[in-house]
Amino acid sequence: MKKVPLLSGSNLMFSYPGSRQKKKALEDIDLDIFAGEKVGILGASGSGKTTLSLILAGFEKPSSGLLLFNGNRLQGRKAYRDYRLRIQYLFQNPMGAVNRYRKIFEIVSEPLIYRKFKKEAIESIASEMLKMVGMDPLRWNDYPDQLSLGQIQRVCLARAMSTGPEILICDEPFSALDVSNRGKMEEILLFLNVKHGVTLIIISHEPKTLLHLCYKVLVLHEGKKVDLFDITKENDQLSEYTMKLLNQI
Amino acid sequence: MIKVEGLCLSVNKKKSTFRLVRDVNYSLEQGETLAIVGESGSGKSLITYALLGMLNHLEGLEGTVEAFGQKNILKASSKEIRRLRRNKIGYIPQNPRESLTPTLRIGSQLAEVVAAKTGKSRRSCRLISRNLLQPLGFSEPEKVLQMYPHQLSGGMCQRVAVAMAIASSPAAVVADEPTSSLDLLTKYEIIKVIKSAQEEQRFTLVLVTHDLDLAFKYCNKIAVVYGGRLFEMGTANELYVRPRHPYTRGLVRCFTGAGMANSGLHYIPGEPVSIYTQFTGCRYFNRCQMRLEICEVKEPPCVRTDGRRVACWLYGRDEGK
Amino acid sequence: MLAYVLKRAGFNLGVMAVVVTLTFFLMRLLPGDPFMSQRVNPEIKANLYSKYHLDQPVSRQYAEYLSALSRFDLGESLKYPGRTVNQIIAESFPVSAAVGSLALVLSVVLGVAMGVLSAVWHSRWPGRLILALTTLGLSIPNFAVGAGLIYIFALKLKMFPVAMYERPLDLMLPVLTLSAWPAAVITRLIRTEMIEVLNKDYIIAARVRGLGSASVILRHALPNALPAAIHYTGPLAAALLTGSFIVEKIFALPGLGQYYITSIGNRDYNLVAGITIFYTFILLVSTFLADILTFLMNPQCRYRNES
Amino acid sequence: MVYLRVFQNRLVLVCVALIVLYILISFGGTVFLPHHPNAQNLDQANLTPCPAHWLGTDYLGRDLFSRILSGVRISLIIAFFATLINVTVGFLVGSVSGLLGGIVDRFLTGLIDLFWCIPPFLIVVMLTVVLEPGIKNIFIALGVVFWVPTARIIRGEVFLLRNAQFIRIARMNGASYAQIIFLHVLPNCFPVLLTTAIFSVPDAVLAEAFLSIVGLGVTAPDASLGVLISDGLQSFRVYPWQWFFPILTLSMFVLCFNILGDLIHRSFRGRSKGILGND
Repeated sequence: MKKVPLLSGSNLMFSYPGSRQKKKALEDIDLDIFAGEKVGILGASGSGKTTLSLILAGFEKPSSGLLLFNGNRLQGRKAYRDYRLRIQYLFQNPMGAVNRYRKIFEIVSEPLIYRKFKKEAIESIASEMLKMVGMDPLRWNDYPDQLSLGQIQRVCLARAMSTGPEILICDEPFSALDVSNRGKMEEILLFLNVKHGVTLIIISHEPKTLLHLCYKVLVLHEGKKVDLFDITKENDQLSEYTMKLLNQI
Repeated sequence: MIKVEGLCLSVNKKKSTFRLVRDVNYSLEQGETLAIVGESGSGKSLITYALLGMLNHLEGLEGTVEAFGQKNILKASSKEIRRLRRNKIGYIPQNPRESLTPTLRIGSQLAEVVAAKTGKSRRSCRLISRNLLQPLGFSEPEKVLQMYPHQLSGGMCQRVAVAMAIASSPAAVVADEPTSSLDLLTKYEIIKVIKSAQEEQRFTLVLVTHDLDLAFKYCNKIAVVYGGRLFEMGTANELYVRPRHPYTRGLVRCFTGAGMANSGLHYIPGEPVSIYTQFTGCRYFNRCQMRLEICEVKEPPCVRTDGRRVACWLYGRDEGK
Repeated sequence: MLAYVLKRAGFNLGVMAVVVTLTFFLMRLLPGDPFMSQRVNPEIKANLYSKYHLDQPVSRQYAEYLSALSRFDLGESLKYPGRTVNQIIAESFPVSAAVGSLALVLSVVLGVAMGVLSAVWHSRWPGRLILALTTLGLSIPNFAVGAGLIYIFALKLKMFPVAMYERPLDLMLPVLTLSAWPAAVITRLIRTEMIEVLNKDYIIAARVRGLGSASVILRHALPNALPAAIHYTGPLAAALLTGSFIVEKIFALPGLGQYYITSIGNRDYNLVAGITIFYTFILLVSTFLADILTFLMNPQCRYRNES
Repeated sequence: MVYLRVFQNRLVLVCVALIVLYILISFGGTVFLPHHPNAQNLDQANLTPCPAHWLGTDYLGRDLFSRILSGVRISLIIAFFATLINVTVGFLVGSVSGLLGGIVDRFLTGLIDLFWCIPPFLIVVMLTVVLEPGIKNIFIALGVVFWVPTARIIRGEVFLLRNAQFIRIARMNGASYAQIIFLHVLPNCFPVLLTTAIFSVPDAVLAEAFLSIVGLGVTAPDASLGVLISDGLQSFRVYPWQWFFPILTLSMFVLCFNILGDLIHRSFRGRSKGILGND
């Protein structure tokens, strides 16, 4: 029996509304993601990798093409709304992803409030999540301005995980972080994947990070798919562009 | 050629004094390439700003920077500073697009800089600026000169900035994270452009970066900065093979650890300190795994051990007592 | 560019239509009528009404007013018989415009100069002094400035005439009065923007590249700090050119502003509507010009689609 | 946290203290005054300042000091309600327009742009004439004009916020518009709203003074500061104090608010970027 992909896109196209250029932001992207996988999307800026991630996260709808979740087509408001509740997104710039006027603990419990959880449940889940990402309980009542970028990124991760999502999409999760604690973030992400079975989609412009974390890597160049390869296997038919990228390491 | 001794910078804010840069010493010969490596908020940029005379208006600036025939840049008058900037030293900024004036055409900005640096008339500088752009990888320099910064990509803007920096064949070029806002491929292109200009003009290059890859690949000397202090300085090779300071060891392990597929992840526990915190002992104390008792109370001096400088009690114990 | 101009022109036409309609109907809503102060007998009053078509249905009056307006005819004044609104505007506008344009030039020159200086020295005493002066300027309304100037210079020191203006220099007091407030506003706008721009990477880079202070401040920084001030200058120009009621009253200038207020009191429908329309027209034109100027000054707008 | 920092500035404290003083004296002071603000005494018309009448009397022999105090009170009432209308309407229109986008936004921005292009004082003058001058109608007329720039600013802020990542995340997690407005938009717009409110008070006071001078002010026998100034201006060449003291009171009051607004605005904007700025 063939396994049904958790998330699958075929012939995805996207062009930004109102842009006069005829160039499409994305052209003909096919992608299958199975539950529990770690998928990387690699590309330079302007390659459409962020656009693709926004489409996968349901923020944008593809201009044409098919998006399947668990084998069901994503179409219409309701399907999208249900879908959005089962995924989470981690933005590149953690400072922009939190409201500066709310405390850490409030930020983490926010998605649960929207889902009308009970107060005790919210408190226990939020503190569990904050502990998981290694936040010192002394700092739970601090404001984001008082934390380092690395810490805020982990707060965002805690917020994302508080709802128990099936898919976690991370847009350049490490680029704002310092060298010395990138590793910590990577470790937490891998832990989530192994222990909670969260499917990870990681977007990056650095092949190093992706080769390190993911098994499957999609390479984008100017809105087109260049390669999709499994890094555990021998890959001798990679395109020139991919080789150029990988050789820079 | 460049000799920095006892560089300190402190700033008074809200009644307390923050020592942003502490006791930085280094020297460079003509044609060398120094990488100043550090994490965000470590004060690595400030160290190079001192070299450019950008901190001279601040009160809490101490030490001497002897370079380009100037006894002490930190005490130079603004006229002398301007002469240095025009003739001796080039600057490549961090955000290429934001470092060019948005309301002026590339050609007019470039010509103005060239005119200021060479002392020639604006008109003749138009030609010079075209010739400057040619070897930097522009296929149609004429067209670029007619454009505005927002019409160019980040990489192209950075090439223009490189052209401005090397216009007067400077003795040194300071590049402040020249690639941090660029893509992977563009990043290496820009570095190669800078390096080939260096080979041609033999200037000294000071490269501020947080990217160890660049530091190890393109530089022959590396200074590791943490919390406004120079923790370790030596040749790139030595630092890579035998890092001495615990922090350098951690960094090098982070660097070599990544890159191999699913190998053990390495990170240094704790958060990097900002220079805007106050210290008594060693700034790395909280995160250090090899700390001693003395580290908490007294800042380690910068000592020389086999050809490099290290600021750590593990090596400076004898002198400390 | 052309599309932008056309779009704006269309919008401005719409605004004009709304203003014409609003003033027309609001004036009819006013309590009282234009001839109530004259104790005339009903017959004469009826004659007057029919003379100015006020006895016709409002919709009819409106239609006639519009058709006259399309010929740039603003009608006849109800209060000053025999004089058309066009004539009144043609007489009084030059007075207001003369004082206003001098005040405009003065406030822009002063504002830009002080703004740049206070930004360049913003942490030293000259900068702080200018800032304090502008705060003061913003807090003292023009009727206070005008009355104070007259009291000191005209009444006590007798350096200027109180009402008669013969030499151009005599206009100094009203011009100063008019320009005090806008100069303070422009200074602040320029100062705020300029301080921001002076902290931008390209200014720091320009300095480190060895360019002189004059070039950095005037060539690289100032053009980037101007848009907010230009944006403000559009409506300002309209307000100054058409005259300020208060300043004209204090200095006894026979300008447009005076007519406006008295005509409201007199229920002189045609004159109120005419001046309102005239003023709105000038306002729209000057705002439009200011917008086009900002548009042209920003290369990111001009060359948006070419990169 | 941010809000407390504002009060560490001594000048802010001075301004706040002065404003509180204004309010206290104008609302409470009249009770203890020796003269009723509207009591006429033609024998004592146009007196210069003297011990019985600290600031002199006007052309009807009314005590200027008492009249100024009650004038401040009326001006304050007008300014307060005009500001209230301004802030509420401005915030609601701005945030709804910016957040909802689409057709609602088009309609509301069209409305804002239209109001923006009509000269504000024309609207105020026309409205006061049509509604007939009076305290209530003056602040209504001012409110009708003042909300426009506020709505414009708020819409601009909210439009940026709308695409802010934390709001996208909240939307993704199923937050309602009301939740977004009160949990995210309001705290983020509060600094702007507060500065707008503070600056709107002196604007309203000045606008009211303008209306009074034009002859559309508060109806007699009540007198706002504007009416006093207007009366004073009639005879300022002969009795300068009748003009000077009301204007001094008004200017001080406006100055307090302007300085306060400036300081608060600056403390929200934060310090200028780095230590390099001025070299």
